[in-house]
Amino acid sequence: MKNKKIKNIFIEGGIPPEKIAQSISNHKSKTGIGAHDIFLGQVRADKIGNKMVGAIEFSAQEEMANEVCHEIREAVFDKFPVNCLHIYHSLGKVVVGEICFFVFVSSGHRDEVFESMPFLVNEIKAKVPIFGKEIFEDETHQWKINK
Amino acid sequence: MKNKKIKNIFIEGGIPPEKIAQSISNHKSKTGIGAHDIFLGQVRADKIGNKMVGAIEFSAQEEMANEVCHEIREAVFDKFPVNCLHIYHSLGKVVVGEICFFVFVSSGHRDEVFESMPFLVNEIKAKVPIFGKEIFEDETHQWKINK
Amino acid sequence: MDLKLRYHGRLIELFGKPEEIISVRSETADSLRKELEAMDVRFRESVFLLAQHHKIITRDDTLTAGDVDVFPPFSGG
Amino acid sequence: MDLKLRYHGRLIELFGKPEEIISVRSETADSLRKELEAMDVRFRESVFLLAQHHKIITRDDTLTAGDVDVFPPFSGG
Repeated sequence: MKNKKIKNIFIEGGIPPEKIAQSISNHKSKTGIGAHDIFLGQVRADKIGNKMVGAIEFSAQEEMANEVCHEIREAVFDKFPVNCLHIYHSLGKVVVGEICFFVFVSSGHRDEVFESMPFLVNEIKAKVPIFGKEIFEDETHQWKINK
Repeated sequence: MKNKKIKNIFIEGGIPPEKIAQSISNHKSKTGIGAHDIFLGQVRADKIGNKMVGAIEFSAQEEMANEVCHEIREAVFDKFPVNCLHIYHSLGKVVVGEICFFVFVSSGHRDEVFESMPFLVNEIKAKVPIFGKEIFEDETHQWKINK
Repeated sequence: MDLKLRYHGRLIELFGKPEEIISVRSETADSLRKELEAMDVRFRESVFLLAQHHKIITRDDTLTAGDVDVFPPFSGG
Repeated sequence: MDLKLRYHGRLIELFGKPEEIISVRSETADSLRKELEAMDVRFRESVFLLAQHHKIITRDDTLTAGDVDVFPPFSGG
């Protein structure tokens, strides 16, 4: 449902799987929901030249990021019949194998979550001012570029 | 990766969110993964006439269901460049608000999980011999029909 | 040949038992379907699928003596 | 008017500081972009976005004195 309050999407460090479990549990009482879709971004050990990514350090224009996510959320509620929608993103250092991005969409039936999820994830990647710095195992770095 | 061993997809009763968290944790060491997509089916309190669904009781031809899921899994690995793929389904009684179906797809990038997940879920719904009995709050029932 | 029909889901309720042994003349899936429909109105009035050895059988698929799963439409997920 | 440029991500590294106050003649987003590019080769050689009051500004969008966020391409997710 629509909500005027602007939520904070940021979590310091990697997103613990227990938080995802807790978030699923929180929907138990929402008995109109029949389908959930959860998208997770995990830090990948990309090999660039002969160096391996060991972590990504995220920074953001936090206030603007939260406002833009609020607008994206409203747009999804207008466009798709979804019941519930949550967005979380890491700030600071997240090591390889940890979760840095968590998007959760719930609806009565599966078609709505399958349609809204890619739209939502692509909007966030394109419009939210978050910046990733890929830190190699030798402590050098390069700035992440989204495909 | 492909696996000749036929896995058991069935879990007695509702699927606990902690199992989902554990399943996410198990992928921490798979450092080629950048994107996970998790689909969950939750038992909905549908109103039929003036009766409300309180639970679904699932039964299955278990051996055949496990074999068909194995074939669907192989087909997805052939069709999409996914790294990992897990399917779980409840057997027995699952009350409203609980999770009865858990599908987990992982890949290097998001496009592959967004493409493979709807295919995978639709294949399972269409081809796996599982039967749901919707139990109303007054203990009468009707047999679930998939849309 | 002798077949053990194994009912599932609402068909267990409809036939009042989980399985029964019947003797049939049919040698293919399609002729078994017709033989069952001729035998009992409940088959004619139901949507059902047949399977042997964990595979759905249709049309000219050859029957073998033994277990036949009789499924109502699937409703997992 | 006076603007406080607030750099983000790789631009902090490129300019060696998180922010700086500059005085500009521009009154729109597009003219500010041109003014910055004329001022410093690092702007000409970088892809950057401008924002004020938490909104991306482009073309004829009016500038107001105060903070301007200068973003490299976003790379969240």
